[in-house]
Amino acid sequence: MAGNVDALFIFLLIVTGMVALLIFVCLLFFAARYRQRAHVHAEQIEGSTPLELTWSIIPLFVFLAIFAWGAVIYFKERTPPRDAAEVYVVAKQWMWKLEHAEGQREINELHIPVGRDVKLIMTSQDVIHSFYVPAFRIKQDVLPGRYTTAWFRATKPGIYHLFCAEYCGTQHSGMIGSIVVLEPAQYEAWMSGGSTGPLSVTGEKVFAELGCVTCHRSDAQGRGPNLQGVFGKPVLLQDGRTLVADENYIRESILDPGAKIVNGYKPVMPTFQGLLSEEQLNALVAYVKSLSGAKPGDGSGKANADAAAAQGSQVNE
Amino acid sequence: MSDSQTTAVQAAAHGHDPALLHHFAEPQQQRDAASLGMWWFLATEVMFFGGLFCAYLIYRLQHFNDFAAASQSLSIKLGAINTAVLIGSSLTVVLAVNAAQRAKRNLLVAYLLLTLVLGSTFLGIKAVEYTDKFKEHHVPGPTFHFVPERMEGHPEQPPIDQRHAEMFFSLYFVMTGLHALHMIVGIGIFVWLLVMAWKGRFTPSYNTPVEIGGLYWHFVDVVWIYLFPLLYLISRHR
Amino acid sequence: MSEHGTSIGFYVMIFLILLVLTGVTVSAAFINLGPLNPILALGIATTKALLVVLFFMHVKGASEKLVKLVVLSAVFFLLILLGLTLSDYATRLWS
Amino acid sequence: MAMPNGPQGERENYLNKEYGVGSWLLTTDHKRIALLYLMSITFFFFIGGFFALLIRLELLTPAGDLVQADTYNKLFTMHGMVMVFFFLIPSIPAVLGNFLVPMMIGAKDLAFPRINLLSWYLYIIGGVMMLHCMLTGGVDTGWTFYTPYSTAFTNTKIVEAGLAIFVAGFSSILTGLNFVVTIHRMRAPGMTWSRLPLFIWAHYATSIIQLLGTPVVAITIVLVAAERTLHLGIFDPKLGGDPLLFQHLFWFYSHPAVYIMILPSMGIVSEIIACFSRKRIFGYNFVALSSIAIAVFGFLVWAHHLFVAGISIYAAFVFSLLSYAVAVPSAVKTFNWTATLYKGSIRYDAPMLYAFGFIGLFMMGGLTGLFLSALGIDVHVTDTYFVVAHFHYIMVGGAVMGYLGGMHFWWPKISGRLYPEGWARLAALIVFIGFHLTFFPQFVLGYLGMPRRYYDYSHMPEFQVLNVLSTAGATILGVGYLLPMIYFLWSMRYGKPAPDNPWNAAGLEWKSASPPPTFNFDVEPVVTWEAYNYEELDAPHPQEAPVVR
Ligand code: HEA
Ligand code: HEA
Ligand code: HEC
Ligand code: CUA
Ligand SMILES: [Cu+2]
Repeated sequence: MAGNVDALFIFLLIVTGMVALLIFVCLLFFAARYRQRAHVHAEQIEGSTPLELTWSIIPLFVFLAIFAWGAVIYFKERTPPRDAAEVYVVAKQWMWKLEHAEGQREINELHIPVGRDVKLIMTSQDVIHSFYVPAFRIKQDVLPGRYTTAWFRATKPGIYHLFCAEYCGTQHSGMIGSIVVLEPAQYEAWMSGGSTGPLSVTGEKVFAELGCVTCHRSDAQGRGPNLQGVFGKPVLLQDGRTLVADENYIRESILDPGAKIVNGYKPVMPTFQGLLSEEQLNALVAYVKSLSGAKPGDGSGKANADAAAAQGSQVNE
Repeated sequence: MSDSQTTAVQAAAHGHDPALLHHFAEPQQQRDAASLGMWWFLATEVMFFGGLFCAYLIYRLQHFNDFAAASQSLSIKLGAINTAVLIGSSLTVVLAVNAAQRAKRNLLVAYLLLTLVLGSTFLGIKAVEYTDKFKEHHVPGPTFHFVPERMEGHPEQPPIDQRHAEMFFSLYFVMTGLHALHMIVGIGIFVWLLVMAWKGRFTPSYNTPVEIGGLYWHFVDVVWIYLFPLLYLISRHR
Repeated sequence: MSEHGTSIGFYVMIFLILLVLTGVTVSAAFINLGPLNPILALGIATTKALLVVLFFMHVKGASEKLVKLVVLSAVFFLLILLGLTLSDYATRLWS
Repeated sequence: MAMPNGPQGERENYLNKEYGVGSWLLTTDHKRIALLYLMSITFFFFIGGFFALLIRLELLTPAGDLVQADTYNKLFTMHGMVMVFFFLIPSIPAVLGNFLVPMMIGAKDLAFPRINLLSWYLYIIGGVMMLHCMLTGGVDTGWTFYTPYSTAFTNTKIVEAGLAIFVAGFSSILTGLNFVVTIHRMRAPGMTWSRLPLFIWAHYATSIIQLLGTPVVAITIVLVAAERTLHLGIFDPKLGGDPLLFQHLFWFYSHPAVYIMILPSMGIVSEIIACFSRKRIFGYNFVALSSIAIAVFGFLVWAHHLFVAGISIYAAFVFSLLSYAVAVPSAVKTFNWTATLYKGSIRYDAPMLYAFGFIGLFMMGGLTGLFLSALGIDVHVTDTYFVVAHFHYIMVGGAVMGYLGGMHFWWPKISGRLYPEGWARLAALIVFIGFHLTFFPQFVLGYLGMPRRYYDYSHMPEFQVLNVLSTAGATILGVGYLLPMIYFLWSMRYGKPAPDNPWNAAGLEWKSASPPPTFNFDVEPVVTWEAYNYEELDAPHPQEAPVVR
């Protein structure tokens, strides 16, 4: 990603630099050539429509090109690859709480293996923050009350700055941390310590404790829909709309079940608004996602990391 | 006020045709300026309410069920009556402008009075509605509590997210409150117009205040014309 | 300022139409028309607003285009505000 | 502000017609109101500049050692709010616009003189509220008021600051209202739309934004205040709201507002360039209409401030694309100014130097705007010093340069005195150099990743060098801004009396005396020439007006 952004940036520097140069040169040349002299009068020129059109239309096309290029990069930045390792991020004044799908928890530090796509599923406990890693050229605001996502792939081991980029109060400038990019072997060593078990397993426990299982059963007998394979698939709603179940949809289904009713079911699910911490919610979401099969978080992360490392890391930073 | 300046009011006090303000060339120019000024001001007002309409639009689409349920608790009867009252007042206003143009002083006074009566009626009914909401604990705040009325034939309404119902009432109060504030300002203007009319200040050649005061009143009416269906008439068929 | 449409009867007629439209919009709200309900309600509201603006506020007979331009630009920028904001919310679930 | 008493028999003008505080505080003369505004916005500029200096001092070292974190947060918040709402938005329209709009179109006054005075009082009320707010604790949200921080978390004086801006906003609306009506209704006979000075076109476009944009931010502030005090759930997600909606509503105004700040400056620059190259502006129609186009397109791009805020990617595409649309009319203007110089007869008095400075700095600011509206790049540089540099280039480099240029250009008309030309050129140079030194390093800082609104960067000491440069520049810049202030004041007493038309300029305002009489013109003007008839003016004829240098 970094490479793409820099390429566009350099392209823009060149294009705008050339335009600026052109104008500066004209300005200075005219300024010198046509300075006031005795008995020489300015030549009145009305204007020229062809010229006006030229210098509106050419910039317009240049702009369109810049737009298109920028949009392509953005689209990539905003669509995480499907098999990325997942990290749940909870921001609060003034710290980052990160939890790997495998269950490791960290504060203000994120360890990741080199060459592996990492997807961040982020929410905030209080105000808006913004997850910013300049070296990876990624930034995404982290909002209370919903998920936002971002992704990146680190291509060189090292320690990188993590900043909070959205002003969030007194210690905004202290809400910083680091991304520690490790070689696969080191990473594995790091991973082996301190896990409380995969997030989806925690989620499964919560699912049972809160009684979700009473309605959402793995057969078709429950009062609620069977959640197997729901995530990532289109859901037909009672009002006729169809939408793809993403993290935000799962989240909303738990917190405000009345908002979108699944077709064919009665709106009997109670709201869990105010009953769950962000961490529990994340675990539930991770669990529901794990029901949709080959997702990371069931421990396959390590394997993938190895595979990626085996491919060798392309350096694009 | 610098002494070089003669205001319309002072000029009128001298008993002759209200003087032209010093910086205008002719009365027509002064009239056109005033009316254009009012129109642009109303455009500003459109955007002022526009921000609220925007918030309302977004939330109503996002939380349709909750908004619909909350809307059921508003009284259509009172809302409709108020709509009629306000439309009626628009009629009396336009008749007042007409009377002013034709120099019918008594008629003008009568219409202005009628407008004031109708405007006050509107506010009175609004006050009744507010009181009802207050009694029902539908006013946002710590005491807020909302139980949706279950409509017949639809035993299974989706559960209501209290926060979104509360949000509906927040918007309801802000929007109707701001509208009512405009009504109160309008009533102030019309009381002033009434006094002026009573004193016979308006002539066929000088009635701009009635005219632009009227524009303002109609605008407030138009806002209500949208508020009524938006707030009161969501999915009544349930 | 306008020259035509100034008869009292005309104003009363507009008033009556407005009343009838109010009645229609109330009763329409009780019939299930699906997604047409809000469209109808807003359509009627717009008709009413137009009647008030055109005839009570005399935009119809205004001697100048300018006033119409002011009204149109207010409506235009209002629609920009609503429309472009909506364009965000309406497409959030697309991806 | 009393002018020195001229020699006996000095002709009556708007300054010496009446004396005494009352004659100023109750005046409805647009020229006197312009001076009232001049004093008030200058006051707020120095307040805002003072905060800027403290910001720069704090950033001199990486550690947060000069002030506390909370204090710093208040500093940049108050700096932004004061500079935007109490300095730059009112600056050119309320001072030069107020003074010149009626004069340029040949009117005796604005259409609603009392509303004009009211608008100044509203500004003062808002300003006093802002000062009171600052003195009793201030606000720490950033000038953008983002929710839910502003509604539910900070314990600073949001409501008071909000109301101050609300009141100042109405002052701005009333100024715009007055201009639009004046331009439509008060033009002198013969002053057709195609004869209007470009300054007027720019102010017309500005006024439209003020009229249609400001009310939206006003109502948004009301909602924030309501949410904060009454706990109405509107933007706070805990209460079921959506904080992004606030951002939409805020930027619906605040993006167009940046054009409120730049358009009048563009108007000034058009006047200056025409006058000092003795030429009709190249492509008058395009320059005039591009002002309107900027105003209209300016309303379509606001969500480019929200690219990483969590909006839909499709909306981001639309807003990015539209942002480029608004750059086209700006490009047209830039090219036309340049082309105007071609085959001109150019002089380099101070106003022209400022105009050159404007073009250069505005262009650099504008071109970096293109970086920001490129989606992929904005993700990286948003909320970093890159953005800070971008907008200072346009607002300080562009708008303030233009404003100073205009002040120099019309100072003889306003005060009836000439300013010292040498000092003025020096000041222009100092501002130009100081400016680059202050803000160019910030582009680099931004791309390296330094986030804005950081008071402490001790974990990133690598950023220090560039910050030191920036602070040094700010000091120079401060000197550059103090100079004009000093010599303008000096010239009011000691400056040479100005002739009626020291620049031999074409505008109608120069046909009046310097300083003008109360109703601007002794004889009601009838316009028979185009805005920039320099050809006729410069045609050799017996008594050419003396060119003053
Ligand atoms: C007077 C003020 C002003 C002006 C005029 C502008 C003008 C522009 N601005 Fe700027 N902007 C601000 C003030 C201003 N801005 C402020 C205050 C902020 C930050 C607010 C905050 O967050 O606190 C901001 C932030 C900002 C952002 C958001 C950044 C972020 O937070 O992520 C963006 C993104 O698109 C942007 C874009 C633009 C563009 C495209 C223009 C265009 O209008 C520029 C057009 C001009 C030109 C392009 C130059 C001349 C053209 C040529 C010479 C043409 C030839 C060129 C080619 C052919 C390449 N601005
Ligand atoms: C018109 C608008 C305007 C103007 C003119 C300026 C002028 C300046 N600004 Fe600012 N600025 C903003 C609008 C403006 N700014 C905005 C909107 C923000 C964003 C706020 C936010 O994040 O919410 C910002 C933020 C901002 C920051 C970023 C803070 C941060 O993110 O942490 C910085 C940092 O360098 C800065 C610096 C400066 C400097 C050095 C000047 C200089 O040009 C100032 C020069 C003037 C002087 C130096 C005054 C001279 C006076 C004296 C020397 C006398 C001394 C005073 C007394 C005795 C009382 N500004
Ligand atoms: C009283 C029964 C009940 C309980 C308890 C319950 N649900 Fe549900 N749930 C339902 C019903 C019925 C639906 C379908 C209707 C709807 O969308 O509201 C549903 C829908 C859902 C959906 C959307 C499924 C889809 O197919 O799109 C998710 C996700 C979900 N529930 C998760 C949970 C979780 C997590 C819990 C526990 C914290 C829970 N539910 C507890 C009844 C229940
Ligand atoms: Cu968290 Cu800034
Ligand atoms: Cu912008």
